[in-house]
Parts: sequence; C-alpha cells; structure tokens
Amino acid sequence: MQSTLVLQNLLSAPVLFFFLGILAVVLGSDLEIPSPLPKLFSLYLLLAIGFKGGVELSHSGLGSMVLLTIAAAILMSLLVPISSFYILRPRLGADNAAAVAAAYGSISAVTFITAQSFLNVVKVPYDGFMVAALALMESPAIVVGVVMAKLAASRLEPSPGGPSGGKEPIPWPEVLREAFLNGSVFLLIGSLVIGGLVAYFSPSGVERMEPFTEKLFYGVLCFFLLDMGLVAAQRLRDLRQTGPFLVAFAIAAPIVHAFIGLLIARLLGLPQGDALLFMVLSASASYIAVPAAMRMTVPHANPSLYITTALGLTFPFNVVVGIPLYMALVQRFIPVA
Amino acid sequence: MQSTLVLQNLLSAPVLFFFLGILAVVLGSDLEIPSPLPKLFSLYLLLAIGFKGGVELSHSGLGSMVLLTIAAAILMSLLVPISSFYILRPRLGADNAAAVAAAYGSISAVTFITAQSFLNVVKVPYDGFMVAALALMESPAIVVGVVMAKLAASRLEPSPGGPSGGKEPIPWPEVLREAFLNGSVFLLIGSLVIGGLVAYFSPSGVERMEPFTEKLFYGVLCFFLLDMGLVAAQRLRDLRQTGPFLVAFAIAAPIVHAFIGLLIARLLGLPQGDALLFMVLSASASYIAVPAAMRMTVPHANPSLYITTALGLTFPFNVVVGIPLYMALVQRFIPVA
Amino acid sequence: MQSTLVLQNLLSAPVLFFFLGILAVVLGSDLEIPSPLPKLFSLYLLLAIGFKGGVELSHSGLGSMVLLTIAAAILMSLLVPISSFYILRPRLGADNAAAVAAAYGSISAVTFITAQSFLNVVKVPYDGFMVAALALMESPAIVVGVVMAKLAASRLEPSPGGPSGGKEPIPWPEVLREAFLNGSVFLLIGSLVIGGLVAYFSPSGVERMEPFTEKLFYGVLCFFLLDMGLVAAQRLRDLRQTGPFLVAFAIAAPIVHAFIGLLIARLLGLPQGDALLFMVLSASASYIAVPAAMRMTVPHANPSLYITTALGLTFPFNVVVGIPLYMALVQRFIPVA
Amino acid sequence: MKRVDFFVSEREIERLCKAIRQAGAPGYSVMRHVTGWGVAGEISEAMDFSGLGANAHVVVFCDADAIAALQGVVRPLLERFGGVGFVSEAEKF
Amino acid sequence: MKRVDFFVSEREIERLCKAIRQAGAPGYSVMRHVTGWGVAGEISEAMDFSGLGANAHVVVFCDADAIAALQGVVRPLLERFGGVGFVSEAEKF
Amino acid sequence: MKRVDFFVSEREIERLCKAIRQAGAPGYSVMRHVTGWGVAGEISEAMDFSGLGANAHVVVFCDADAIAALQGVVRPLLERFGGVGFVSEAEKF
Ligand SMILES: Nc1ncnc2c1ncn2[C@@H]1O[C@H](COP(=O)(O)O)[C@@H](O)[C@H]1O
Ligand SMILES: Nc1ncnc2c1ncn2[C@@H]1O[C@H](COP(=O)(O)O)[C@@H](O)[C@H]1O
Ligand SMILES: Nc1ncnc2c1ncn2[C@@H]1O[C@H](COP(=O)(O)O)[C@@H](O)[C@H]1O
Ligand code: NA
Ligand code: NA
Ligand code: NA
Repeated sequence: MQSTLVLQNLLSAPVLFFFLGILAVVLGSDLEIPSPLPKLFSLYLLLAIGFKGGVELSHSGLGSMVLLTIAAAILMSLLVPISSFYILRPRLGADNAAAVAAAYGSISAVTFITAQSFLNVVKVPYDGFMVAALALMESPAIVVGVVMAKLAASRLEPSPGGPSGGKEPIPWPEVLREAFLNGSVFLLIGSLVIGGLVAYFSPSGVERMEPFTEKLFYGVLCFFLLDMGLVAAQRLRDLRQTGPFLVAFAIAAPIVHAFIGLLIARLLGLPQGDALLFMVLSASASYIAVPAAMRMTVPHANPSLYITTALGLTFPFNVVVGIPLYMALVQRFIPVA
Repeated sequence: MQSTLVLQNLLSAPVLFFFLGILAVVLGSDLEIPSPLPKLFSLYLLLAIGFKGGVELSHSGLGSMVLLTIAAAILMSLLVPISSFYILRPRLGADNAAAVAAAYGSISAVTFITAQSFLNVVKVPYDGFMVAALALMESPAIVVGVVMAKLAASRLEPSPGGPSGGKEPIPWPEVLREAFLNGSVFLLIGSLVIGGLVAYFSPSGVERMEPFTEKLFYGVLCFFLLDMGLVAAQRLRDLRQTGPFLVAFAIAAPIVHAFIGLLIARLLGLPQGDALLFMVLSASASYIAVPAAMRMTVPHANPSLYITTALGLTFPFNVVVGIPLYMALVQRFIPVA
Repeated sequence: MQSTLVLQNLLSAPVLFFFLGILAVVLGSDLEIPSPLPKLFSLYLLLAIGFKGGVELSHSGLGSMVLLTIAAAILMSLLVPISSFYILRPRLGADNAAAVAAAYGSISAVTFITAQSFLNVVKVPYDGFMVAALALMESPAIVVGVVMAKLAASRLEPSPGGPSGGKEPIPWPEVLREAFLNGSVFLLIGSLVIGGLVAYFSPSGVERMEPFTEKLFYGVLCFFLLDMGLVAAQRLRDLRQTGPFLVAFAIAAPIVHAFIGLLIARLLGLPQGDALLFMVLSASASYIAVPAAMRMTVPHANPSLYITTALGLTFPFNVVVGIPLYMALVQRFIPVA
Repeated sequence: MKRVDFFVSEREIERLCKAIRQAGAPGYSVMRHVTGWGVAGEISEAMDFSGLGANAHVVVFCDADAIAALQGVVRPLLERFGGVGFVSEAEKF
Repeated sequence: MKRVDFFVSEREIERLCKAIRQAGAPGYSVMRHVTGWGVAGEISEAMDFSGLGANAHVVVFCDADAIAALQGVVRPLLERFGGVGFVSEAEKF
Repeated sequence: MKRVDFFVSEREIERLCKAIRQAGAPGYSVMRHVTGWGVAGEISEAMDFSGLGANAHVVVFCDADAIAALQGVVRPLLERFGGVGFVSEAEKF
C-alpha cells in the first residue's frame, strides 16, 4: 500500500518536474527560469488557491468544525516555533534559532498545493476551508520568532551568531507589517476574501475566473516545481555550512510535527483528506514569507541556515517522501468518513 | 436601481482586485508585481481585445453604423483635447496643458475592458466593432496635444512650465511615429487586423485562439487590475504636486465627457451596451500611449501631472464610480433596442 | 494547389503575428516584448511539445518505424553539418564555418511547431514521435561543429576569422555539456520523458496538464512568433556584414536539406504529415541551442554570422515560404497513407 | 582615460547611444530598469507597463580627448530631455 | 565632487534611499537584481520569487561635504543590515 | 583601494567570478542584462530567450595589490571570450 502511494506521488507530473529541476543542477545544465518568472508563478498560485479557497469557504460557511480547525492550525503555528526555538538555541544561538523556528512554525504553500494535487491523484476528497488554515498559519510564527529573539537578547544572553541589538524594544509596527502585510500573505488572504465575496455576490464571476484559476493551475504548478527543483538543489551546496545537527532537524522536525498534526486531526475528527493537509501544514516550513521577514526583523540571523533547511531539505523531503508517508499514516489512523 | 449597479460593479472580481492593490499600498504591504510582468498582462490584454474585436468586426462587417460610430469616436478624440487645452492652459502653461489634454482625449483600454466585463455581469450586449473605435481614438489626441503645444509656443507665449523649444517646427515624423506606431497602439490595431483576417480566411484559427484570448481574459484582467491598484495608489502620493485645480479637473472631465458621449450615442442611435462603451471611451484618459508619447514630443511637460491625473484619479473614478453611473444614465436616456 | 497552401499558411494567426513583428521593426514602432518574457514563451513551448510528444510516444511505443525515423534524423544532423562545413570553410574560415554548419545541422523547434500547426490547418495527421526526432537532432550537430573547428585548427590551418586556439585538445566535458545539457535541449528531453512516464503511470495527470500544454499552445505560439518577427527583422540590419555568399547559403541550404529529407522520408515510407516534419527538421537551422553552445566552445566564431543566417533569413524563409513549398513536394512525392 | 556615467530616461537610450557613437567613443554599456531620484522627482518602475519605462544608466570609457566631443553632442540631449552625467578617471585593466 | 557606490540587500533599498535624501544628497540611482559575493557569502537571484530578492546597487553623486552626513545616516544601516560602500572622485559632465 | 569594472558576455559570468575569487578579491557584484557596443559590435537583449543572453557588468573593489593577481587570471578570459575591463581609484565609505 505504502509503496503504491510513494510511486503514485513520484510519478505525478509536478513531482517529476521537481526532479527534473534537481537533475539539471546535478548534471550541470544551464537550464534557468529567469527572474521574475518564478515570482509570476508564485503570485499566480497564491492568487488561485486563495480565490478557490474563498469560493469553497463561502459555500461551506464558517461552521464550528471550520473554526475549530483554524484555531488548531493557529495553535500549531505558535507551538512549533516556541518548542523549536528551545531545541535549536543551544546550538545556533538565539537569532538563528528564532529564524529557523519561525520557518518551521510557518507553512509552505507549494507543499500544501502538492498535497492537494496528490489527494486528487489518490481520489481522496478534502475541504476548501483548509486554505484558510494555510493563510492564517503564515504570520503567527513570524511574530513568535521575532519575540523569542528579542526576549533572549534582552535577558542579556548574547547569541553566538553575532550582536542581536537586543536592548532595543521589539519594533512592533515593523514586525506586524512583515508578518501580516508581507506580499505573499497579503495576496493569499486578499484573494481568499475576494473569492468569498465573488462566490456570494456574483457567482457568474466564479465561472469566468475558472479557466484561469482552475484549468491552468496544474501546469503552472509543474513549472514552478521545476524552478523549486533548481533552487532546492543549488541550496544543497550550502549544506556544509549548516552542519549535521540542522540536517537532522530538517528531516526530523517535519516527521514529528506531522505526527502531532495527525493527533490533532484525529482529536478534531477531521476526514482523511483534511487530516493529510493538516499534517502537511504542520510539517512544512516556510521559505517565502519567513526569509523576507527575518531578513528585516532578525537581521543578524544567517539566511543560508533557515533557507537551506526549509527549502533545500524539508521541502524536498515533504514533497517526495513526506506526503505519501503521511498519507499512509492517515489511512492507518484516521477512519474513512 | 443605481445602487444595485454600483454594488454589482464593486463586487466583481476585477474591481475587488483593484481595491486589493490600493489596500496593499495604503496598509504598507510590500506586495509588488515586478516588472515586466505588468507589461506581459498589458500586451496580452491588447492582443486579446484586438483579436476578438477583429473577429467580431469581420462578422459584422463595416456597415454605415459602424463607420459613423468610428467617425464620431475620432471626432471626440479631437474635440476633447482641444477644449481641454484651452481650459487648462491658463493654469498649467502650454506644455502641461497640452500633455494633460492629450491624455483626456485619448483612451484607457483597461477602463474599456472593465466596462465590457461590467456589461457581461449586467447581461447587456455590446458590439465588437467598438474595439475599432477604441483603437482609433488613441492616436489623434496625441497629435492634437503636440500641435497645441507647438502652436502656443510659436506664438511666443512661453509657458510657465519651462522653455518649450517653441521656435522649432513640429517634428512630424517623430510625432506621427509616437502617435500611430506607439507599441500599444500598434499591437492593438495589428491584432484587430489579424483577428479580422483569420476570422475571414481560416475560421478554425479563431477557435484555436479562443482558450488563450477568451478563457484567460478575465483572470489576467484581475491580475492586471491588482497591479493598477498598486500603481494608482502610489500615484496618489503625488497629489500635493498636482493641486486642487487638476484634482477637480480629473473628476469633472470624465463626467462631462461621458455626458457628451451619451448625447452622441443617442444621436447615433447606438444600443445601450455600445452607448456605455462610447461614454467610457469619451470619459477615460490615457496613461499608456500618451505618457510615453508626451515624454518624447513635449519633454518639458511634467509627467507627474498627466500621469497622476489620468492614472491616479480619473482611472479609479471611472472604474469604481463612473461605469455604474454612466450605466444608470444609459438606462435612463437610451431606449432598449 | 500550391498557391492555396501558401495562402493557408500566410493567413494563419501565427504567421500573421510573425509578420506583425517584422512590420513593427520596418515601420519603426517601439513595440517590444521585454526580456525575459520571450524566454517564458520559449520555455513554455519546449515544455509543452516535449510533454505532448512524450504522451504520444507512450501511446505509440518505440516500434521499428519510430526507431528508424529517429536514427535517420540523427544521421541528418551529422551529415548536414559536415557537408555544410566543407562548403563554408573556404569562404568563412574554420571557426565561422563550423558554427554556421552546426546551426544548420541542428533544428528550430519553433519552425517545427509552426509546421505542426500548418498540418492542423490543412488537416493532415502526423505522429507524436516526431518530437523525439526533434529532441535528438539538436545535440549531435553541436558536437560535430566543435570537432570540425578543432580538427581544422589542429591541422595548423589558421582560420581567417582569428586565432582559434587550435593546439588545445577538444574540451570534451564542456562540449558535451553544451550539446546535451543546454537548457533548451534538457527541458525538451526532460519533458518528453515526463510526458511518457505520466501517460504510462498516471493517465489522469495527462488530462490535468491539457488545459496548460494543449489549449494555451496556439496563443503562446502567436505571442512568441510576434517576438520572433521583431528579432528576425532586427537581424536583417546585419545582412551587410554577412555578405551575399551567406545570404545565398541561408536560402539554398534549407531547400537542399529539405529535399534530402524528402528522399529519406520516401525511403522510410513515412506518411505525409511525418514526411513534412522530417523535411522541416532537415531544413531548419538552430538559433536557440547552437548560438549559446558556439559562444562557449568556438568563441572566435562571429555570432552575428550564424545568428543572422539562421534567425534572420532561414527561419523566416521556412516559416513563410518553406513550409507550404515542402508540403507541395510532399503531396507530389509521398503517397497518401 | 575617462569614465562617463549618464542617467537618462529609458526612452532616450537610442538617441543617447547614437550621440555617443557619433562622438567617436570606442564603446558603451547600457543598464536599463534603473530607478532613482533627482531634480525631476522620483522615477520608479511602476510605469514600465506603459512603455514609459524608468531610467537607464549608460557608461562610456573613452580617452580624455573624446570628452569634449561627447559634451558637444550629449549636453543638448540632457538639456532637452533631462538626465545627468558625471566624469571620473579610469585606466585600462 | 564624489561618487558613492552602495551594495545592499534589495529589501533595504527604501531605508537606504530615505537616509540618502535625509543626508541632503541631490539625487541617487538604484539598480536592482544585483547578485554578488562578500562577507555574507553568495547572493543569487534564486530567492527572488520569495520577496527576499538579491542585492541592489545604489549610486550617489554628491559634493565632498555631503559625505560626512551620508556616513552619519548610512553607516548604522550597513552595520545593522549588512552591505558595503565605496567612495571615489568624480566631476560633473 | 581600486575599483575594477568588467563587461563580459552573460555566459562567462561564472568563469569570471571564479577567477575573481581565485585572485583573492574580497567580494564582487554582478549586474546582468547589460547591453552595449564595442569591438564585437552591438549586443542586445533580443537573443535572451535563447540562453545566449546579453552582457554582464562585474564590479570588484579590492586592494591595489590584488590587481596584478586579478590581471593574471582574468586577462586570458577576456582574450579568449571577449569583453573589456577598466580600473579606477576608490576608497572605503
Ligand atoms: N569603451 C567602452 N565603454 C563602456 N563599455 C564598453 C566599452 N567597450 C566595450 N564595452 C562593453 O563591453 C562589451 C564587450 O566589448 P567588446 O569585447 O569590445 O565588444 C560591449 O558590448 C560593451 O557592453
Ligand atoms: N546626484 C545623483 N546621483 C546619482 N544619480 C542621480 C543624481 N541625480 C540624478 N540622478 C539620476 O538621474 C535621473 C534623472 O535626474 P534628474 O534629471 O535630476 O531628475 C534621476 O532619476 C536619477 O536616476
Ligand atoms: N569587494 C567588493 N566588490 C564589489 N562588491 C562587493 C564587494 N564586497 C561586497 N560586495 C557586494 O555587497 C554585497 C554585500 O556584501 P557583504 O555584506 O560583504 O556580504 C555582496 O553580496 C556584493 O554584492
Ligand atoms: Na509548519
Ligand atoms: Na477620452
Ligand atoms: Na537542420
């Protein structure tokens, strides 16, 4: 069973294009998807899943199950960075630990989308409101990361990673802007709201958006994963810098967080598809919103640490191995609805 | 009735994405659609409406109603800049007056497209040949603008805006190239002709273009309006520079021009949909072809004046308030066909 | 008959957009499709034809006819550059001759795609496996080109074009990387393999890719040919540099190579559609993979020679005149299946 | 040897480069998509979609004698269409 | 007259430009999408899709007297967020 | 301190940067998408779609002593693949 899931995942177009990108770097091809085309794909994917999620949310409404799931998701995005911070700080110092912790508390929209596309392949249904959970999990972890770094610094525990300017108070306006008004978070939430409004007030608009947001989606995802393969493989060259401890963390963290996610999903009584998505949200780490936010709010953290772990290790792990693995767990522990 | 029209417009996806762009700037989000992606959307929209217009023109043929409407449209694009010039010159000087006048005589393709999409929502039909009017209204106003600036300068009335190099004769080759061979005008007219030829000689080609030119259209429009929202909101910061007189002009001009457009549409006996489009063409101001042309032919005009009024004020006014307002007037004064 | 074919080709949307691009340059319009948008279109087209070719190859399998055709295609891509080299060397010197020869031995994917779209118009079927021939014809000619240049240099026949560093041995790793791992070759072959795998193991994935790889294809081709028209017309300005000999070569070579291709197609017993594609592969010259490869491996060859001939002359010739001409020959010499 | 840096509107590149060739400079390099701030206010890339574009940075390395010729052809352009230029010392690598 | 070249992260452009205006410089130019290598390792454009961006090159031509003011406002930024700056001689074209 | 400006084909960036690191320079910055004109004629961005690309501008600020090492590794590249380099004076900001 499990090996079938793995194969179904490995032989899907998005994952194959991801491998093609990795292969290009490994073999030394000069294939490149020049900037800002990856940004076009990433803006498109955020707009499209936001809009679709909003449409589905408007159909399902905000029932107690929806609200409970979203609350649990936000809780995860607070607990994961706090616990990760304490695990990482002894080795990395407060700044680096805070930044890596923020990355793992936050989410990866592309991993989520790949999981949705995997659920389509294995024909397991899932609910649209999970996109709302996705949208609301990006920001809290960023705030937690900055707060942890500042608290540690203010206790006059200088981090080995360099001066952390800790005596200054937390620059709340900047932190909140980076957390909640970050371009990708803002576009995702904005599209979610627009999708909801359009579905409610002018349903014919949803139909007119479909060729764009639905039909193209799979192809653009393949294109973007090709680029993600290129970028992730380039990151692997930096692995020497990260050291074995962070490599182990980058593989262990998603498994542990997915497992916690599974327990919560079970507690909430989520159906199989939603449970997988909840696990993937818990397991994935951010390389979009978080690096940009950390660069400005925890500038003395080393970007190559949090980008390499989140994008070079955890992302490929989740996309290639994690998703089918979590699905196997779901099939074992979550009853069919 | 009117408030329904306003709501139907406000709650359509393109207008909501336009608001999202404005909101991003107002709240200080770093959302950006990096260059040249907006150019991709704008090239696409021009190619698509040109092609579709050509196809429809080839079906309807060039009857006397079509030719009359186009002639009236060209007339508007000559009268508006001349009258605007004389209103603006006492305050702005010849160069700035000429450039702003050219902007208001010319048209905004995106406003036109948004009006078409509004007509789809309210289920009022319109004719494809209106795209020909759109295409032919861009250039004349540019020529008029340059001629007014040069005439004023040659009469030795130095404009307060700076030296206008007025003793030199009008550089006709450059003016005509900027007016008629301007990239966006050229692509629009070229696509119109190609659409007509393909529809006439190889109709199966029309079908093969449809997924690209028809199905994607609405989604790309949303994406482009998101960017327009970002750009228009940034422009609003320059309002101090423009002063209250130009602000008043930027709101009054579209209303007055739309009203004149309504009278002409009534005279011509245009059906409701075409009448709205004719009003929108009259009311809208150019921020694509005109700024680029004025930069080269009237270099001493201040770009922030004509861009801010056309893009920062008149464009949002037309898209948000103007279109439903003009539609209310249409419903009142134009008989249902 | 023949004039109908010419007209059917000339009045198709892709060819008309190609003309529009040429016209823009001729008239002095400032229309431009800014970088990296043309790269987006070119990556998309390679991914899409690769994927579609792989899907069809997976349906047809690798029968003896497929293998024979591919072998013949590779043979062509070895013979053409060798013979071209000996024709060109006396006039151009070894380096330039080698680079031009490599261009003509290799292929132009866009010419191939335009020929496919022409076959759709004239309703003549063709096989998906021809894409495999396309993919495998790009690289050998590059290797041959480099080897010819190095052999000539090592025989101490200094080329008039400048020093060719001939005493150094052939840098095989670099040559092979440029030939086989060149971004466009790599993406095409990679997408071909992915298309085959997906079609075989998860056919529903093919369906989900279709809106992207099939439906958009025609429109993107039009957009890309608009850019090709702009670029090709700019190249024509360099014609003085190339001289009459190369101009003659750029027109004669495709005709001669297409004729040899016709003979081989006849020998192989290819049906009409495949025969045309085989001729087009033989006749077309590369301006994507080859210039990039030659720049690095035969750096003393003059890029404006091989780019101008392949892109400025042979490409327009094939797209406008060649394809219908070759089709007329096919209809005369290849029996209807 | 001298190094000259020009910052002008993207729409003037062709005119400027023609003037530089006319002045006999041995070469030049052009960087587009430059934003900035000067007498004419702020120039951003936001209007790029319209063909108006942002600024360009044009660099010319040439002999000191060529500067006068360059000033002769380029200054009228800067005066008419806006833009700035700066000169510094350089030598061949 | 002096020429100052800054290389900073694209995300610091706004802060840097504000500081330059504050220091009273008469203008500046910004080139984005700059990659490079320095104390903080290699900066590529690969993360551009994430909003992290690459580096920017900011050029300021100003009077020699303005340099001190510039150093006052810009050096703290370079120290806090990384980046480098260099000064050379120049004159008006 | 010296400032070195290179203009080479975009396809040679990697080779050039490797040579610069080899020569012991403390850092460098790379700007792509540079068009221009020189001995080899005009270089535009029109072939960008093909992977051939345009030019790149590579800037290195380094100590005067490092120039000789830089010339040792970079000059052969410029001779083989084309491109130009220029040196000027600079100091830390
Ligand atoms: N004198 C110059 N000033 C500025 N840039 C130059 C100069 N000469 C050459 N270049 C740049 O270097 C590139 C290669 O030069 P070349 O090898 O002379 O063709 C040109 O395309 C220009 O971008
Ligand atoms: N002092 C300066 N230093 C660097 N760039 C400048 C300076 N002044 C002007 N510029 C550039 O030149 C462009 C045109 O300048 P201006 O004509 O003064 O508005 C500006 O948008 C800047 O990109
Ligand atoms: N010596 C140098 N020459 C040119 N550019 C440099 C130099 N050092 C640093 N840079 C640029 O400045 C950026 C930040 O430098 P750093 O803070 O040293 O990592 C680098 O990524 C380079 O783009
Ligand atoms: Na997570
Ligand atoms: Na108007
Ligand atoms: Na060939």
